[in-house]
Amino acid sequence: MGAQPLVEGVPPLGSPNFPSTAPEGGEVQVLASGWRLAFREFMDNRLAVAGVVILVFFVLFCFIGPLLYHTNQADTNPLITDLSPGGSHPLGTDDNGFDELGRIMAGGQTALEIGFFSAFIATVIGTVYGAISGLAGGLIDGILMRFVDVLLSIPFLFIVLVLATKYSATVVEESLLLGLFSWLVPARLVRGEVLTLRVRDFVLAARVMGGTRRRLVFRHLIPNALSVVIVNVTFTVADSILALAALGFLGFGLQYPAASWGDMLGNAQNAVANGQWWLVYPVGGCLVLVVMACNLIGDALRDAFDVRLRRR
Amino acid sequence: MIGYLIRRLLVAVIVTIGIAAISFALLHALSTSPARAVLGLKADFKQIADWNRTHGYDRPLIVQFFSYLGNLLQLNFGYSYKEGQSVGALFDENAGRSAYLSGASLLLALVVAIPLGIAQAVKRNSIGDYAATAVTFTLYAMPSFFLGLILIQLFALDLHIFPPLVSDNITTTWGAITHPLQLALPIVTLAAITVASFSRYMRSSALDNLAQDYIRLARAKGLSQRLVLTRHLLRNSCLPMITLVGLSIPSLLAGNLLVETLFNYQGLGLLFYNALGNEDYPILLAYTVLGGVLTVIGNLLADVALTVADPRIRID
Amino acid sequence: MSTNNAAALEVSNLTTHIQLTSSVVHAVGNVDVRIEVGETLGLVGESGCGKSMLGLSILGLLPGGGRIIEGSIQVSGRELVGLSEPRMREIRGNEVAMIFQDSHSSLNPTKPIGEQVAEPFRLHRRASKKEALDRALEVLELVGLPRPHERLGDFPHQLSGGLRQRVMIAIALSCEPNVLIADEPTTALDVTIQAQILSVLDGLKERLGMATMLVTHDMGVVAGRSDRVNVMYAGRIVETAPTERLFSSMRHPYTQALFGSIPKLDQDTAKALVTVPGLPPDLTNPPPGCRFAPRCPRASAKCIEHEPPLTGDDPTHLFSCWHPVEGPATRLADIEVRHAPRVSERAATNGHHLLRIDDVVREYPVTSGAVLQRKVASVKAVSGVTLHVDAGETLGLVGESGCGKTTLGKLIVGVEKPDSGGIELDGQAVFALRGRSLRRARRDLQMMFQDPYASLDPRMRVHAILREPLTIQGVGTRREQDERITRLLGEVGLPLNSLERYPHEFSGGQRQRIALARALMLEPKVIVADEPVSALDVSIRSQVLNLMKRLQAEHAMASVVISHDLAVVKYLSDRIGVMYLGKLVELGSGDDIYRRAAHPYTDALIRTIPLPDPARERAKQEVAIRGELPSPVNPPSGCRFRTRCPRAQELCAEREPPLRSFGPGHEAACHFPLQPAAT
Amino acid sequence: GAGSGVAAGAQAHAASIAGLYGALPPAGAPANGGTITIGQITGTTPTDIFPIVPSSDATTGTFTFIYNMFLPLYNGPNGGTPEIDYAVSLAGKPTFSNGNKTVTITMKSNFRWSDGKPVDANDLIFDIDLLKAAVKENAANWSAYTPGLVPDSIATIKATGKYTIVMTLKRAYNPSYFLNDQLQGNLFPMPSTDWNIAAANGPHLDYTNPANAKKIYDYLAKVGGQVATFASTPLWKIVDGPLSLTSFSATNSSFIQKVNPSFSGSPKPRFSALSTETFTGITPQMNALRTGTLDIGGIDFSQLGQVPGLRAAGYSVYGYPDLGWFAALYNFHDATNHFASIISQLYIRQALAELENQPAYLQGIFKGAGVVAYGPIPSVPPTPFTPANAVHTPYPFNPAAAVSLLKSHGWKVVPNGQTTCAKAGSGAGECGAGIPAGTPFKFTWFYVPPTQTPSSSLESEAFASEAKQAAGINIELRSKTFNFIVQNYNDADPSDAKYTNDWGVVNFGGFTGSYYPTQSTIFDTKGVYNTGGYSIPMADQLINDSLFSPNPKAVTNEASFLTSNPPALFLPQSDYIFAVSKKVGGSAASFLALTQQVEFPQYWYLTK
Ligand SMILES: Nc1ncnc2c1ncn2[C@@H]1O[C@H](COP(=O)(O)OP(=O)(O)OP(=O)(O)O)[C@@H](O)[C@H]1O
Ligand SMILES: Nc1ncnc2c1ncn2[C@@H]1O[C@H](COP(=O)(O)OP(=O)(O)OP(=O)(O)O)[C@@H](O)[C@H]1O
Ligand SMILES: [Mg+2]
Ligand SMILES: [Mg+2]
Repeated sequence: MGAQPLVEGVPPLGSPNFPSTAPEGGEVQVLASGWRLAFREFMDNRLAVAGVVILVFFVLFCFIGPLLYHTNQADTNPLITDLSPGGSHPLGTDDNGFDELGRIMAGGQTALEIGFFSAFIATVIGTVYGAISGLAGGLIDGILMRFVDVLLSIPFLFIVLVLATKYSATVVEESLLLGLFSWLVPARLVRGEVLTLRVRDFVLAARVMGGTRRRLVFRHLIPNALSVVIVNVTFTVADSILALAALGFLGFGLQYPAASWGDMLGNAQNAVANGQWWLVYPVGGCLVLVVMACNLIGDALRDAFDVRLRRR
Repeated sequence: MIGYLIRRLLVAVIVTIGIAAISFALLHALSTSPARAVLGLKADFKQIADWNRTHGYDRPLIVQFFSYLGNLLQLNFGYSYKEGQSVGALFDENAGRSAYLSGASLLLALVVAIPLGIAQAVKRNSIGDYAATAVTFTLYAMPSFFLGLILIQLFALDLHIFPPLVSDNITTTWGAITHPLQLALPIVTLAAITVASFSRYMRSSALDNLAQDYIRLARAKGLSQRLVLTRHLLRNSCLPMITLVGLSIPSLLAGNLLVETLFNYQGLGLLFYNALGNEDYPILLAYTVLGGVLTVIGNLLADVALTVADPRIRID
Repeated sequence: MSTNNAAALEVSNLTTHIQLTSSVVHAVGNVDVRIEVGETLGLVGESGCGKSMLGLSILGLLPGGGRIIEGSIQVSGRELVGLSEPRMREIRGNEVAMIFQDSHSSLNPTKPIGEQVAEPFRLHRRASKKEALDRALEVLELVGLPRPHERLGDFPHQLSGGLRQRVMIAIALSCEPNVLIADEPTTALDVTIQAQILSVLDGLKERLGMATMLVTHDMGVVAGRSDRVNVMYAGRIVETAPTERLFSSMRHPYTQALFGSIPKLDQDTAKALVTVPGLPPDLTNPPPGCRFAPRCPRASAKCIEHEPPLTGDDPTHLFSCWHPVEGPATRLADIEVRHAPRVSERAATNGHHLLRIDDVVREYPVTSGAVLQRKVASVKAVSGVTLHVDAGETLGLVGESGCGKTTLGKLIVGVEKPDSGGIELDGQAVFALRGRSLRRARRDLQMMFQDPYASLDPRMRVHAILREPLTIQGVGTRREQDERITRLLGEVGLPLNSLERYPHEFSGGQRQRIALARALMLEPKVIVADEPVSALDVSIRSQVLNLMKRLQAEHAMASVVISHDLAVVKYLSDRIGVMYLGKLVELGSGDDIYRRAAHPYTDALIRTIPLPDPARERAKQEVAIRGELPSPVNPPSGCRFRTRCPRAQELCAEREPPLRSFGPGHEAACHFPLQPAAT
Repeated sequence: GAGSGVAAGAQAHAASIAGLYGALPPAGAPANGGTITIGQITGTTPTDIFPIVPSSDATTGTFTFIYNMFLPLYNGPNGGTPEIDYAVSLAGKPTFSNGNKTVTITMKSNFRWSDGKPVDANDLIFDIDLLKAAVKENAANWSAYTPGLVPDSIATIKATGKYTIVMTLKRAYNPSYFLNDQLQGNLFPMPSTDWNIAAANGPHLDYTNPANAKKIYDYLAKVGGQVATFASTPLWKIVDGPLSLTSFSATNSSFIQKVNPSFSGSPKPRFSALSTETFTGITPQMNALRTGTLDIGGIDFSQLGQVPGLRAAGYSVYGYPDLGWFAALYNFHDATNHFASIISQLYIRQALAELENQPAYLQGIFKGAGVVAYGPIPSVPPTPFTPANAVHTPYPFNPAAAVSLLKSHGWKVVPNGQTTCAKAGSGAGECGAGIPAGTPFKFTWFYVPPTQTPSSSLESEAFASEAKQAAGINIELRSKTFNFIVQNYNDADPSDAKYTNDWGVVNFGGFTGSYYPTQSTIFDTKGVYNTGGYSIPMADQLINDSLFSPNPKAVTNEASFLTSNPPALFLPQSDYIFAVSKKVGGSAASFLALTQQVEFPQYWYLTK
């Protein structure tokens, strides 16, 4: 490259007449890859790490726990109802005679399943809907978004509650119910993201090269909108588990023999008053911890993705 | 401004009709008529069919919807046979107390969350910030009824500081206002959850603004920290809160539902809850629509307020 | 330096660190600065070298984790280091004031400007609201805000960038400080506005007699405005000298490189620019010896081990270097062209034009409405531009921000559709094409974007980024594609291991190299480079400019270079078009434009560009151009420039001037040109 | 029967009443004046004040509310015993003559309306005339109405004296049935000279003219349903009961009834007002009790854990079952998996009953607050009609017996798996008619959501667990509200193509009947409540006898048959549990009557 000796006799570095292994553009700093950088940023956030630890713990606790700690969670036993903690029931038994510790594991399974499944449904619908709306633009976008406005204006809990009076018996039903009413936020997010990404230079660059619409969507827009979606998934999981708890409390939870943490809290009022703390605080604590963990993770992920895109 | 308002109102009306349509369709799918509620268990299907015919419940769905819409326009929300009152009258009786509960808790939440969020942003990454973050995240993760339950157990049943429930003598809004002790726990319960989310937003909004040069400029002018925060940071960081408050109406209504049930507080939420158990569809439908309308109005007001509060938002 | 009476500002041996979670940024190291009363000190240096931190240290406004480690700061003899916060507050805004770089975020968006200007006065002078507002009016008038009475109640967003910067200055001045720290006060502004702001600052200094520290990365800005210049590099002052002296006989190689890397208007375009290889050091872990040593062509083992002290024979001219240079670089290299003939040899291709742009118009609708988007007005981005580009030729486009350069560029490569008018490539109308043939045609038209960070997909590795054009166009087998990728990567000077990396792992210059490689991948006939170096630091900028110049020649392609910087355009181009508010106002060779400008706008543009030449800068008398760019939604009738034109007459408002010839290939659109039109 | 000798005895032997949970409140020393507070739960609050209560308003709350102000012709119960207490009734025991077709009722002459007018024969005739007008208009206008019965069954009614009424019936009825079911509880003499108007301040009309009766009824029913004007309508101030309404909150239905100073019954109430406060659920009510702000309140069995705390806070807690039944009804029409054919087999219902561990339910779910019940009449409270098998079940809990019963009828029993029919056919040792080989023994079971009735879900779940574990019977539990069941299976025309009838069992709670426990309308083939379609000619015959034969044991025979050929899986009869503050005293019988869902506030007082 062009810099000639500035002073006779001392060749400039990197010039063709000064053989050097370094290319003229300079070496590339060996930084971490994109995801890894986000990962590192994420791991720097201690609260987030705590969130992951909590979540992993509960996944193990709920799904592996029952393999180690066997309890009968299918058959009620009226003869051992409402036992206080001790002996073979470390957390006592509930009003059905189920071992409470085992119940917390079983209830956690369904709570997590429903949380993730409904978040998955919401995310898939929301992403597709938002992407279509953002890409189509104009009148279609206007109509699609007004529809989202309408649904978003109907208080979520009301409509879910009303429907739950009929459909809330199984894990699948409940997930569908929650999922079908939580896709609005991701739809808006994705649309917004697509709208901004659409005019970003790298998308223009792909158009300049003659890239097809499909390519723009699948190679550029969706991968770049993904971080927004992923962050939203964690929040949706948390919200779904909370909504599940509200449904359970109001008496529209899952059907025996399935139970979720929300349903277990349905009778919390009485249990607390009766002094049966073991039926309330352990499961309530688990629920709060898992929801909190999801929120912490989501928060940290958002920061981490932000950083990665910001860092230059 | 007038033109803008008219346009926004027009959109709001369209959205409202959409809300009514969707709610109507959903609820109609669950229950086609209140005949059973009126006629009792002994009635047979023939009597039910007769009743439906005489009361127009056998008409095509779309016709029923438009007559419903027509009634809505005359502020006729239908009649609850279970409660023996018109839904409008029920709303009349309960709306004030619910509004007070929501309003007071919202106000309390704002009064706590705004300074808290700013303090957290200013003292970012301090022990206090971490502690507040931990508390807000915990509260945010807590179902409101669970929090209420803990508060009742602790402050009412164990410590006897507050009554565990709102006395049913409080039948007027004024009564609710004049008995702050009675409503302390429900208001705090609702507010605590709201504080959790508001203060997170407030914190990040304040952080964004703190990073702006105008804050540095304010310091460079020689303003003290207090003046920088009150004169410059406060208003700018609060702007997003306006939208947030507008958007929080659905969750406030949901919170009301849970808290009213928990604390024996007669209000719209409780009305809705009882209607759920009774499958009193006119009330369910009307409240869902009302909730939607309130949300629309809330968002509209928030937008208008924002245009007033934020000079950058210009209206042609 | 042994004056008895205290200097307005005296900083000695100041070291400032910023503590991060796991590392420490050595932002400012052992810095000495002295500004006499009434003096202007220029502080130049590249981005990240600690200029702002120095200013903030003086005000005691360091960011979180920032701390003054040692040293002293005296304002009019009063020590500031260690002063209590309440005492410090009395200094800020009162004795020492600061103007920040970004006028957009530096004003409180929700407070009327009058109040903001009045605030320091109320605070420090305990003035009543009324008095303070009167004072605000006074200073706003002083900084040349037009009709300040009417504007007191305006909010910042209602003002243009230039006016906002004036407000910022007014705020700084309201208490008549002894010391003014102007941190890049004009960086975000157009040259025309920059000239206005700088002259406001100049005037004020004279009137108020304050000491000014003018921080900038632009050597041209300090040349005419400062008495002394300090050059900063990686947290150190590496050279300090009176302005003339520095420009004529700098001693530090860094100063020399900085000076040599700026393209100048009178530059020999056949010569390469001076470059500084590599990147400035990471200040969390600065090199132990001379901080410039890793990039210095003269570095010896001593430089790497021992830090040179800031000394010099002449007490007014100090530098820190073991192997000082003597004045500017004298022998500049030629542009190296490896395979292809030189640009100038091919410039005279006869026959048809490669690219023809015929009276294109592009207007962006301004819509309103939530569902039905009604068009309420339109932004006249490009209004009837006619141009042509010949094979192998480089056409430059200059103009102020918002004049439609980017839009025109996008029209050329076909990502925007013209509302009317046509674009022909090789005689084929681009927008008549559909589907496959359109895709095929795109191969010949490529673009490089302004922001190197935004133009590369952050989720793709460089390999995928470079391969994408080939995949889309279905060019070559995988092997051939890989071959071409490696070859071009070499040509743009990037190591092979870049292929596996993501864009964010590169520096700005490197990213622009990737973007260039990508644009070249399809061997286009025309490449449009939109502000290819605006976002880059000076030393990196010259690397990219040299590279572009070389590759243009090597690949024998035509290019359109867009920039707001006339010097950059002139350096790269054979012909230059000057745009104003969507119109092409003048077109001609570099010399036509620079030496024989016919349009008053071109002339003004040339005269506002700050030159790194103290003598010529000082000689400039008045601001060459008044006012600001009108709104492109409602452009002025007739000649669009007339509102700011010193020569404007009634005719200009009535009739739009046509392009007239002023010599071979030289055209301008003006009723009252600076030279007679050729007949 | 609080005032009678029985009540005094009950008090003395409160602790020894069979089936009583806890201990009744002590009598205490009466003081004068003061307000007694009592709780009610939202959703069961009064919605009507006019004694002819339409179906849509027929809740316990409405009746309690009305009973306190308007005395029924025949009032009850007698302490915990479900029978008429003539001491608190407006008439003495009626006489039946003319082959049980003529009924002569003699009203007491000492009762007065609060405006001083006597409560006389015309007031009862007024009631009957309005009833006729009401049911003629719409059967749903009177919740107690069953077509063909009162008032349709009354051919003529005549006042033969100021206080004597003679009714002739269209056919002969079982006197016990007519008295305890048709007359008791449903007939309210009403102020015939004050209420015989068809508009506010309108003219007094001759109600014996059916057209006028209709006008009067329409007006009174309309005004009576308007919650907001309960306390302000002058009509309702004319009462003959111990209390009259002073305020009623349209908002939360809390109300205050003050003592009627001219109450002509005895004893005269000593306190001055009864305040009924509304709670949104059992927990707030319990919290009010625990913090001492409520004097009397109901308790759910799920709250029994708090009883010690309540006792410590100065409450007496007691419970007693009422005369009714809880059961999971079988659906004899559900064709899914041939359930209709399966459940028609008596041995199947016997096996199911043997899988139900009632003692365990009582202990684990009801914590002892309930009694066993194997048929439509529970073991407690005692009635003159209780059959022997109400106390000693023919099918006691015995899973092994149930399994061998199934096996002996050709079922392949797979405990914890799926039992299937192995031998089809209707002969001995075969599953039964209409059950093909391989038919799995499985069915759906609806129950009321736990928020509405917690015991319903716990019992259902316990039974399903036992059935699966012991006998491989698979029960798919579904929580559905009662409304859902009604709307989905009763609202539609069974002949409609879209009609479905696919539930196997529904456990929605139970029925509380009259003091004459016939299951007419419930288990007779044509009964309006016979949701499951139980149809056995023998049962129909016995039910018919209960109504029309003069045999005083008819209803006992009916109950005995329904116990041994069960139309449903009968579940334990849970107690109605109350907490009464030590601040409130009264007769033991009046507190026992609370468990039968009737208030006798005149017996209560605040203690010194
Ligand atoms: N808030 C901060 N926290 C940590 N490090 C910072 C912070 N601000 C600046 N730095 C670091 O301090 C060093 C000096 O920054 P400074 O802003 O003074 O540079 P500058 O010369 O003003 O650059 P520019 O021309 O980009 O404004 C840089 O390495 C920068 O990364
Ligand atoms: N997509 C768009 N929608 C609406 N207006 C636009 C759009 N793109 C550009 N404009 C407007 O068109 C005018 C010309 O814009 P353009 O980007 O071409 O200017 P430019 O000369 O490149 O400016 P700069 O130097 O700031 O990049 C500007 O006023 C701009 O605001
Ligand atoms: Mg800076
Ligand atoms: Mg541009």
